[in-house]
Amino acid sequence: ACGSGDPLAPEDTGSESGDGGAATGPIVIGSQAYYSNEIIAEIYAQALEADGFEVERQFQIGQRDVYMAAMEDGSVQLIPEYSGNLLQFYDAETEARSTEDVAAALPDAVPDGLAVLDPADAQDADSYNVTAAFSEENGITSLADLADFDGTLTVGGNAELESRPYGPPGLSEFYGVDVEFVAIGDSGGPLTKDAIRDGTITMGDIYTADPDLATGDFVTLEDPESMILAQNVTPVVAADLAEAVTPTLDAVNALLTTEELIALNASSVNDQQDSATIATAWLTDNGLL
Amino acid sequence: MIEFRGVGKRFADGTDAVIDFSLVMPSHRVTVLVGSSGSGKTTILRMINRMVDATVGTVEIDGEDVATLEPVQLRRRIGYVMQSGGLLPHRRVLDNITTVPRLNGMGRAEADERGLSLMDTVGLDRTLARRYPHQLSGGQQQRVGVARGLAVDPNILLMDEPFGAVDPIVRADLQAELLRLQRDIGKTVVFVTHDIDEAFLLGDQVVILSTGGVIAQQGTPAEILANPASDFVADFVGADRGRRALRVVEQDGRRVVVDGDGRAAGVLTDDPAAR
Amino acid sequence: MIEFRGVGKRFADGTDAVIDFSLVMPSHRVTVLVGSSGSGKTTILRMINRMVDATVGTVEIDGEDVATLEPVQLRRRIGYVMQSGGLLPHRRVLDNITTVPRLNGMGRAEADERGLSLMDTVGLDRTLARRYPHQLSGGQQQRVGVARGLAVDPNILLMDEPFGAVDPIVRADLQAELLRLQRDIGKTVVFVTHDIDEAFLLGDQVVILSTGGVIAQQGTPAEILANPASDFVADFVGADRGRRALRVVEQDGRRVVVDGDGRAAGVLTDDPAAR
Amino acid sequence: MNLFLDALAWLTDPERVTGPNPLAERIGEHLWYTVLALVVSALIAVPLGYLIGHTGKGRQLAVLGSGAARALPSLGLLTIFTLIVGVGNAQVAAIAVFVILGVPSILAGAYAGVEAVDRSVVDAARAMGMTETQILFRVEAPLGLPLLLGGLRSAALQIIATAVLAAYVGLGGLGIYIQRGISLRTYDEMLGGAILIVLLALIVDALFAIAERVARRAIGSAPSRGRPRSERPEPLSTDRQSTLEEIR
Amino acid sequence: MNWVGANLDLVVELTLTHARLSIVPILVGFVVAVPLGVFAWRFRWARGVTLTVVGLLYTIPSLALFVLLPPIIGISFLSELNVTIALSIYAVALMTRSATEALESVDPAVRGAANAMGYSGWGRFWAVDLPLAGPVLLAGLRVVSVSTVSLVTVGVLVGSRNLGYLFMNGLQRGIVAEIATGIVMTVLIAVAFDLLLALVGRLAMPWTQGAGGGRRSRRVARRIALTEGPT
Ligand SMILES: Nc1ncnc2c1ncn2[C@@H]1O[C@H](COP(=O)(O)OP(=O)(O)OP(=O)(O)O)[C@@H](O)[C@H]1O
Ligand SMILES: Nc1ncnc2c1ncn2[C@@H]1O[C@H](COP(=O)(O)OP(=O)(O)OP(=O)(O)O)[C@@H](O)[C@H]1O
Ligand SMILES: [Mg+2]
Ligand SMILES: [Mg+2]
Repeated sequence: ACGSGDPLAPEDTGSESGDGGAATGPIVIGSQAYYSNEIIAEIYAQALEADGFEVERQFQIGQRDVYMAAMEDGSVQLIPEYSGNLLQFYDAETEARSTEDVAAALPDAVPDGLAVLDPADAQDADSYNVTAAFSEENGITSLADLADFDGTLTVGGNAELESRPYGPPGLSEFYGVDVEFVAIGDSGGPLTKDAIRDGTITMGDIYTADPDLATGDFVTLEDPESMILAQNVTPVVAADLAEAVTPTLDAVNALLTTEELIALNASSVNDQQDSATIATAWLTDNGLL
Repeated sequence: MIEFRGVGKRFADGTDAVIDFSLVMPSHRVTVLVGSSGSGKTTILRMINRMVDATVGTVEIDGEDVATLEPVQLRRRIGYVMQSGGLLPHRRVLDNITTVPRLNGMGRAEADERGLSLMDTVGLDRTLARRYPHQLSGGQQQRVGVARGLAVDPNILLMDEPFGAVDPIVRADLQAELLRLQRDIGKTVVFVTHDIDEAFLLGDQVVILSTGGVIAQQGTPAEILANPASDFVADFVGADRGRRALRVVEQDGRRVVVDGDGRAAGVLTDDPAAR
Repeated sequence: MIEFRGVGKRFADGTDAVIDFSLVMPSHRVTVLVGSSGSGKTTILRMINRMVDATVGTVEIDGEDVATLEPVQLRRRIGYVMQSGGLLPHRRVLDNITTVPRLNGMGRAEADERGLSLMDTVGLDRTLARRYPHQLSGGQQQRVGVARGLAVDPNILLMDEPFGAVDPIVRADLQAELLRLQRDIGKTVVFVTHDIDEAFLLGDQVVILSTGGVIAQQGTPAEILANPASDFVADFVGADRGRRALRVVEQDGRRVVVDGDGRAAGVLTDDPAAR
Repeated sequence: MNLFLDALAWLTDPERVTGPNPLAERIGEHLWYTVLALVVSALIAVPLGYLIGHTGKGRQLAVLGSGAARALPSLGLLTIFTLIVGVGNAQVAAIAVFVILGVPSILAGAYAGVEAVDRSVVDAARAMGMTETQILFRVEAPLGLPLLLGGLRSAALQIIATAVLAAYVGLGGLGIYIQRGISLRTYDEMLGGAILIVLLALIVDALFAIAERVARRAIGSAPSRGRPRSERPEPLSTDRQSTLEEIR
Repeated sequence: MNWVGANLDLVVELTLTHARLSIVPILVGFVVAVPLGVFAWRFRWARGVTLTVVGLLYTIPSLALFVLLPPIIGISFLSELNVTIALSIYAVALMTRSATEALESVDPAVRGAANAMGYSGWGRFWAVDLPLAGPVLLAGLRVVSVSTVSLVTVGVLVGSRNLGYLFMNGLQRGIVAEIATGIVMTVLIAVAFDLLLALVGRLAMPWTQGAGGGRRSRRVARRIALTEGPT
């Protein structure tokens, strides 16, 4: 299932996404290089398999820029996405912020040949987190409070955050806060959390469905200006497949809430289960298998 | 018969290894080229099988100019024994010996048969046939080298200090073996050494070279000893430093021959058959 | 005087290089150890400066057991000349010669002065002092080796085939030079070679060794030639292979001495002063 | 080609001086990790290599150990070390990884250098009454210097190329451009970063090449002529005689 | 360590994939580099250029190469070819130098002897030069093999699925055992390949075995040391 063609000229040359529709060849499901995203992708994959589809897993592709290129050139046909970031990826100027607004804006934003299905309840948004101690000491509970903080603010996150609209540029634009940036490449994982704890960075970008946020070690700063968009889990799919997979994926998404997502993540991080096991268990528990 | 006519060799780096060399090397005889290091012995030898091509002059084998012969073919019919043995370390003894016959297209069975009989000829035990060269002693390796040189039954055998690397006792053995062999097979041998004793022992004709391949003297050993043509030759054969200016003294009732330095050189006997 | 008493050496791998060796090497004389490869010559030599330690027996220098002496100090007062020269390639000639005096704490100026005068002694042009060893000819390198051996003005000079690597003419020169030098300085020299001619030329005392450092015969050259103690010795000195069983034939009006093989060995003269 | 033009444009953009991720800072970090790791590696490998080369013992072990060290994936080591020591000490973890990377080459250079010294020269030095330390430092070390420098050189090149990974644990360096380039699919940035790393490697390589040449000259190195006749290659009209100098 | 037990299938699958991904670059490296090495060795004028170019290739960080290759040669980012080609380039870069060194290690006296026996051109190359270059070639190939197996892991950063997956996944989830497993399995593959190559060498070069066979000439030994050292 290797697509060919120049990735810089993302016209559709992939044979799998050709006119034949769902019946020809397996559906290639991708995932971000992020364990939680992989779990969702695995759930989609198993649900589709249960409904008789043939699927091929192409997980841990990387970040949005890479896997969306793969979606566009047809080498990947389905991937779980996060609605707000996806919208902003194609429309950096968007005004939409709420789950509904984002969902409404998305279909027009994505390129031709791709379709977005209905979002799940579950959100997994970027969020800025500081230690509880820091929050208390400086009376900071919101991004808006940062403007009054005198001292250097250091933000840590994946390298690409530095250029995102909700990264340092957004903090400056929405809250008038200038920050230093440190790239830590574990997607809000243990290194980022460690760095917040030991003061290497003041605040770190951790996804809201991270089970560790429930431990109380961290305070997630509020975002009164809605700089960060709603990030509902939303399947993106090759347009010609959309109709075929919608029933299956809608059924999954209907049950996928943020709490469920946190629980899934916890199974992975705390119980060290692999995504296939987690997905099977969840689908079984929810009567989808 | 090998004939050099006004042969010279200048190497690419400008070294004039051989300047103007003319010599006839008679068939079925041993011609020894002797001279000190760098005198051009090896260069002259290698012009015969075109490992080196003369810059001027001609080298003829039985009247044929070697320059007109295809080098690879030429080499395959001339035996060449090198100082360091030059055995192929990755081939077994027998395969080393039969390399050239095999290159010439001889079948394996026939070549092996010939190789084994050559091992007998040079005094190597047949059980060594499956060994690799590094599993042999220095003297055995030299014998393999000689066997290989003889493998195509060449008319001409070139030997470049073939016994230089072995110790004196083994060396004496190999020399004796070569003399015996030559009595039987009577090849045209060109032998290079820088040991004058070896030259006198083996050579029918001895050619003493000075730098640039200049012939200081040529002749039989006795001729050279009796009449050194120059101080250089006298010096080289040791005549005027006293080593070969001998006289007789009595010691313990035997007549010991001593040289000019008073050192003992041998014992005088009247029996010509003494061995 | 150096005295070996019942000395044996077994190497770590179990080789018995020397089995039971006893010998007195008189002071101010040249003792030559001669024997074929592997007979233990080098091992015996190196026991004197403790490069090898005896497994049994004692080695004494002027009555002092070397085992009681500190090796590093011992070596710094014994000259050692090696076959391959063993010069330090990254040091200039003069620095090579003065290494040991400098190690012993001599000042640079004094050491250099001494080094230059040693270069005269061994017949090396002083202009070569700033060269690196690889910029010298083989013979020159050997001379540097000898100069280095003499640098601390040692009473004892150990020489392990010091002239093995050079060609015969240079070798003869070096031998003559050594004889001259020894007349002047009269060191206690232990000289190792496997060339019986060299042994007879240089040795006041010649010791012929067979495998395991067993003494086959010892004595002056003339004694050994006149009365070889065994077939082995006779074989080694060439007496019974005819090389030293000489007789006289006439050639071109001169009396040429020929050996048992009919090869010319020298020219007979009646004048004892012939050189 | 127009990729390269983009990269050049990116490299020469004033943003590279004034904007986030200034070049000077990232190059500085990259060099710092390289130098630090190289020094630590050398402190470990050179004494060890000299010991192995001088005594002739432990060579087999060194070869095995080097092979194993080379098999260790740097990325895995970096992540596990950082997890263990914490991101606050990521520098320690990164340096440890680079040291593991650098030690085998330097070790091999050190012992090969000592071993390449003609045994008869060492023997002569000992016979002259040099102590073992004197032999090591006055004879073996200087004569083995060119090969040691060769080892240091390849260690440095490997560390420079691998220090790219430092960016994944928050240490910056030139890898940051590549990492960002991958995530954002900004080729100019990625290629620009890669070009910088290659340039850095070339400069370091050239410096070591010069050092090696100087070292060779200082020890008066030349194909030794003092060897016994039997070891001297036959003069061959058709073949060149190779020396190490020609290859390096 | 319960992680390993629970994820045995995954580990096995990744290990097999990893081994498969490593093999092609190693083979390509050998097959391409030997002719290049011969070329550089045979023609003096070509040597400087060839060795400089391959040296330059080796300084490009692997990560950058993984990402730059697709647009340059026009393949998909997700194609397995991406990592395969990039690692093949490294293997060639490493191996070319080794191949040149290997041919240099052949004793000129032996080569001269072969000429004198009447070997010519390619005949001599196949019968004498190449087999005698074997020990150094093998040493080079073993280094290439080990470093390729190790470098494959970096591919995970561009979406290649191999043991490196365990590093990034383990990092995100904070599972040390997962990362450790990845490291151990990578080393095991490298060791297995190395043993295999050593065995092949033994079979293909019987003359290097047995009494005295281990005694390599100084020429060969030094070049093996060089090959084993600077990778
Ligand atoms: N391929 C070559 N290129 C340049 N010079 C050469 C070459 N081969 C030999 N020479 C030089 O030519 C001269 C004669 O060399 P040759 O090898 O014939 O001497 P030789 O008498 O055989 O010496 P030896 O006794 O040392 O073997 C020497 O000065 C040597 O350095
Ligand atoms: N370090 C060692 N370890 C093991 N065996 C050794 C060692 N040195 C020498 N031998 C062995 O001891 C014996 C005597 O060696 P030695 O070097 O003394 O002989 P030699 O008479 O000097 O020979 P050559 O004329 O070849 O120099 C030989 O069998 C040799 O292989
Ligand atoms: Mg010669
Ligand atoms: Mg000896």
